[in-house]
Amino acid sequence: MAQPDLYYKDNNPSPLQLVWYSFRGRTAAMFALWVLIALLAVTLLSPILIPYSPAQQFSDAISLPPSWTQQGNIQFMFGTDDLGRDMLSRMLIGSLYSFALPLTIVIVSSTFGIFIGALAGVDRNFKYQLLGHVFDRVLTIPSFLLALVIIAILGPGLGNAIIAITLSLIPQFIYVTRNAVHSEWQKDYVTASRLNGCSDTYLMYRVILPNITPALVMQLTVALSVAIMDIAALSFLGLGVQAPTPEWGSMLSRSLDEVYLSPWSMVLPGIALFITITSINVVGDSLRRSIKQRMDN
Amino acid sequence: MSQVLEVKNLTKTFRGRRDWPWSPKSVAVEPISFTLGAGETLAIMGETGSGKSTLAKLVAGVESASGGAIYLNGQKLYDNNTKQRCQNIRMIFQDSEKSLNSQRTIGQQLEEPLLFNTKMNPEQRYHSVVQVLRKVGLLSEHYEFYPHMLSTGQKQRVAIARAITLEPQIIVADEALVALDPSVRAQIINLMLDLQQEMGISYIFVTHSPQIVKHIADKILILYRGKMISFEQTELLLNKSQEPYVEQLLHEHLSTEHSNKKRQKR
Amino acid sequence: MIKLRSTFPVIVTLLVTACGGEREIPEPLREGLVYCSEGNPEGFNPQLVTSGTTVDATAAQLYDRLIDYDASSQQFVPALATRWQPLDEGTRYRFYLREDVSFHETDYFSPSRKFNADDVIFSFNRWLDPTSLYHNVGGGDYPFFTATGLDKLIKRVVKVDRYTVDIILRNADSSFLANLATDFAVILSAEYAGQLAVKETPEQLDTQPVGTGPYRFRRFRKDYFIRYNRNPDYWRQGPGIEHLVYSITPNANKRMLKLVTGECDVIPYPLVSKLQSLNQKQIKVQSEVSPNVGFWAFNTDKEPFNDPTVRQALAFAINRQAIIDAIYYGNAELADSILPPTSWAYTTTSQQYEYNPEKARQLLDQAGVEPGFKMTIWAMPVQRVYNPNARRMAELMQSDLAQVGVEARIVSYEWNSFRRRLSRGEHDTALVGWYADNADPDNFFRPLLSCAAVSTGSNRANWCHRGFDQILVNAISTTDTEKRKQLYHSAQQLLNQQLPLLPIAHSMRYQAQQDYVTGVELPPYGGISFRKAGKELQQ
Amino acid sequence: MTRFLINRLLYLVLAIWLLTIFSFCLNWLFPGDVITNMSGIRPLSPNYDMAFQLRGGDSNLFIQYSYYLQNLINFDWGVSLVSQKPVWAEATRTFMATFEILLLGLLLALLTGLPLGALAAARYKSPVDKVIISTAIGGYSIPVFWLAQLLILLFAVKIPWLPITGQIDPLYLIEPKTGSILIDVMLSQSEHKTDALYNALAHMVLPVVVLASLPSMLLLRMMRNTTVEVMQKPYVKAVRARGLSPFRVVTRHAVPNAIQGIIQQLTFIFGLMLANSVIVESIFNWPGIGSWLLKAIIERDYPVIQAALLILVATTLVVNFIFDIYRGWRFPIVREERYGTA
Repeated sequence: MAQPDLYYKDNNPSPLQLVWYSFRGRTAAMFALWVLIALLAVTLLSPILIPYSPAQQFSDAISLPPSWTQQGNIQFMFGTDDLGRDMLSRMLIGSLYSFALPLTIVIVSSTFGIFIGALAGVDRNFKYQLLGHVFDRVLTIPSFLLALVIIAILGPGLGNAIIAITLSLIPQFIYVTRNAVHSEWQKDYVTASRLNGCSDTYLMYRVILPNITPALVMQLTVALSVAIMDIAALSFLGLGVQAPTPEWGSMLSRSLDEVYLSPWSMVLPGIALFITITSINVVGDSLRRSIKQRMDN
Repeated sequence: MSQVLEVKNLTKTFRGRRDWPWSPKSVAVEPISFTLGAGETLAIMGETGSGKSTLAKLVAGVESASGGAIYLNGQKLYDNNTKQRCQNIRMIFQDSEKSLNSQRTIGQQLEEPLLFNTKMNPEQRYHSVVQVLRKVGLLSEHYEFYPHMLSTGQKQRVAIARAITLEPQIIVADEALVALDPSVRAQIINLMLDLQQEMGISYIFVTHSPQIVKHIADKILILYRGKMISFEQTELLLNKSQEPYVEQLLHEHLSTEHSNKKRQKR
Repeated sequence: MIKLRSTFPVIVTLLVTACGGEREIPEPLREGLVYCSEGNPEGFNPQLVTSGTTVDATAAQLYDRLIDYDASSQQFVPALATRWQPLDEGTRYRFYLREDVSFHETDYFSPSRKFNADDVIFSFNRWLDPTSLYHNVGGGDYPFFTATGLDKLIKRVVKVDRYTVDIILRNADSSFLANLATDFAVILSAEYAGQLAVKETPEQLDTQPVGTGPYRFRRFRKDYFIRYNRNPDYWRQGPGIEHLVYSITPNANKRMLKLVTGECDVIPYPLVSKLQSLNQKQIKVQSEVSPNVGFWAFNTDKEPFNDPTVRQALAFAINRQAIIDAIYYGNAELADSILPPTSWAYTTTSQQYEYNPEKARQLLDQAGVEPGFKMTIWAMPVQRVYNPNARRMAELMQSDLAQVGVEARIVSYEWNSFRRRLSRGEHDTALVGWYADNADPDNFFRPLLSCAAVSTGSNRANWCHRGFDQILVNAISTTDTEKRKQLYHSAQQLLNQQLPLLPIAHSMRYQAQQDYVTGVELPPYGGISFRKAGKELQQ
Repeated sequence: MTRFLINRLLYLVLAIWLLTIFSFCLNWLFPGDVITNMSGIRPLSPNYDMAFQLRGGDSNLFIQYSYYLQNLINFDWGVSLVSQKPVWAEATRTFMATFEILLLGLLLALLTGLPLGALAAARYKSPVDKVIISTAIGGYSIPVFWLAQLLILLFAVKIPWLPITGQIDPLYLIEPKTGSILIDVMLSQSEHKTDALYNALAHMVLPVVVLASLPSMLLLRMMRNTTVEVMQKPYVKAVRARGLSPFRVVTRHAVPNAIQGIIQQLTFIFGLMLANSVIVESIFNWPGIGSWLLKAIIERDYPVIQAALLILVATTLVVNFIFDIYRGWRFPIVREERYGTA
């Protein structure tokens, strides 16, 4: 080789990688991320992990405190509820409804939302503009209210709550994607690629998408914490997951009945929700800061 | 000499965003006709808002014309036929920084035109890109680089590399040199002139720097509020034009630069 | 910033004074009493309902009856009638009415005359006479009277003179006086009804009530409160408080918390074991033995619940002892008949439905009910003495049923919609219960299981059995206690075998109150009476 | 500005018009009789025929819609299926009750969030800042219903200081005229106004605190971030070098800069609070529009569901419009921004 190898090939991190390096440098963020990964693992494995069926009632162990207290029994690590059901099993199965379900909802709604948003971002017809403006107005309605509107029409129930939350999250994704695509579309690099003769799909997925990924990931974390909160809130209000199903929100709602006899029945699902949502928020927040840091440099 | 490019009565009208549907459309470019021969350099000049950028974009195919036609080697160009246009007319943007996709490597971006306009296999594409990179004075290692790792001058070279990848007949450069500092600018101009000699490319420069125009342009086209007021050989225009607007355009830059220096000295 | 700094202390002082423990109790709070009731009343006329929440809210507070039942002496005592006598071998009762009793004076009605025979005639004809003007106002259903057969029993009500009324019966009936002393046989104002009829707003009679009782109606806001104030012209010893407020709190635990925070003076159906664990010294708990039964009714109109085998199978599937432990905290007795053991007509039954999932499954197979069969359990949303938490009970049963391959879904609505839908027979099975209105065992059978009660909607099993009805009719038309006992025993055996409903528990009745509250009575056969209520606050 | 105002107003009217169409369509989406869904009068009621006439039951959809709009504008919103009481009267009362705690909650959020955010920024990267900012992230993640329950547990069972349900002790005999309890107390003829007022305030503490918690954390974070950004600016550094205390810098330079962002956030925050008010009201038995809607959903009381949804959504739209206009008026750049994108 005539030319000296001045640069190391391995040392060519892409901007997305740079964001990740910056993210990786944040202790709290990484901790939260690991919490989420652990949570996901536990959630997926919960059907195997549970010591008992969440519906099984131990009539000789009603309202038993968690194992680390004086009266606790190691047989029931998190204690039992007022019907003698194992709290640990209920919490584990609850994670399917409170964590895995929102995750699925977010994935589904983001797929729809990003797809529609990308279409809307490219098209610049007058009617889209008008729709866009009306849409902006609709977006000022928080997703929880939208979900309530849909529940009000469909009636309470788990299936309807899932539909309601999915539908209520889609507009946010459409909005974010549309705006991101729209603003990217104006930029010279897109024009340049267009003049290169790139097809529309190539433009969308290879040219624009990498540039709006950070915005979309941010929106995903926001949507996930919103979805978790919404499904818990709906269940808490009795509009979502129905009573004996162990969802954290519905467990919380009935725990008020037990609060003097078994405070842990209120504390445990609450803490689980709190940790989940905090982790997601910390990850989202750190991500935003990493992206911002990247932009500033 | 045969004409590579022939522009006939090209027009562009806009509807401003702030206007109501019933307000009259504003005209950006009034019917303009001109021709360009192979290996020639045309400079388009005019004050800010005179429509010179729009004209360049119309020719390059960034925007579609409201009326008129463009002929390339006597063949009419259609808006929907991007392939035909992009193989023959390429564009260099005002800001090389913004015209490069920050999320993709230089190589990937330079491959794009090859991907869509040729039938090369990946290996051929790679070699072709490396060749072009060398041509504009960059290294093959730059293939793996992301734009943020390059200097401004290097980015401009990448932009040029992209323009010449398909060996076009015409390159439209929209104020492509403004953002560069003088030494780099000189390098780039020399590079472009070298390429012109080597490949026989015709240039359309949109600029308001009379120095560059004098240095490189064969013909000058002057626009005033969307109207073409003159289209002449450079020497002719420089020597005999008496029109104050043209006069001002061709000498303004010098004088403003001059006065700027004065101000800075104080 | 300076502005912000100065507003902070202001807010803090506001908060502190707002909570301020040291303040003297303001007059309105000393003179009033808050009862945290568990649900909305359906209306303000107990004639139209059987629901306990409505009775609790209205019967003893707004109205009087001709006679009252005194539980301590186990006798009927005079109320609006000063004395009465049976004539014509018990087919005619003559009531001598009390003079100088006035109806409520409220902002929507001023009585121009005192209570007299016309009011009695009007009140009885409202439910008795289908041709009377008011009969169809409010739907024309008088479930208690239909279910007890009182509307069939009474032939006519005749005014003898201004203060004497005769009630003529078709035949002698041993439960007649007991039914008259119930919360449902209230006396309304004929004059008020007349005025409303002229104004063409007759339905106001049941929403803006006028009676002769110790309290006057003032305001009702659905889901929030009912306000009463003292009737200053009450004809007997009235309450010691000026205002009585029903603060509507459906959630049992919120009710407990409100008792602890002092927002409630009296609450019904406290969760006793929990209250003890709270160890609040200023809270007193009253308990009463109470004639009630909580049960699981099968809608016998629907497949496959029309099959007694299926009903028995489901009965075997339920672990009722676990329910007693977990839901009633042991403060109830496992029921094997719908009659409580304290009743003189009670008998132990031949077939005990002990918890036996294998047998249940076996019976289900026998009846052709496939595993994976889906059904609904309707759990009432409010707490009643016979069932402190129906929804939770339903959850327990749901898992029991899952053991035998039956998938149960729990259904619940707001109390009044719930009752409405039950009456329409939308349920497969329902967790409800019954609270005796009088001492007669008949009160457990006819309102719950007679054919007549199907149409009035108090027979939640929609069960109509001619043989059973005949036993009840025979039992009611004799006064020979021994013979009645035999008849009721056979009725219980029949029920035990047919099982249109599965009795679950006979519960104690509890009530908790602040220790300064006095005179709140829990009549054994009635709702709750604030007639003698008062407060003894140390000042 | 005029054009901006007209433009915004047009979009608002358009959105509300679409909302009425949506609400009108709900009558068909709900099960049962359409006229009953609209008016709350059951088919068997003697008034049904009149309601049928008044709502154009036998004419085509467009005429029915015009009747519907007319009734809407005349505040004839039908009666509740459950209580048979006029919906509009109850709607205004519940709305006022909600609005009352919303406003107080917003005020509380501003009064706590902004100073704390400024404080954190002034002590940027100090322990104080870290404590405040981690509390904010944590506080932002607490589900409101859990927070409410914890507070109930604390104030009901451990230290019984505060009442946990309702607007006021019902023994004060305050009639719900406007729905806003403070106004109602003022309007009442009660001899114990001061006591009643204190009592009402005590009842408000818990709902308002719970409602304010989330927006307060949001405002805190946003105030801190904006302020820190401003503090990094060269001119602010210069001012600080001259010896101006961080506190003064914050009040003089950071706060004015942060206001635009805060107003933009307020739209979002208001919507968030409105949504949370549904939960808060149902926990604290606050007779607001949220708990009203919730009960109606559970009882399937269609006229009420419609009215509550209409009001909730229209409120967010109108509030958004107001903040938008204010921003457009106060910060002209906003008006350009909106047109700027092609």
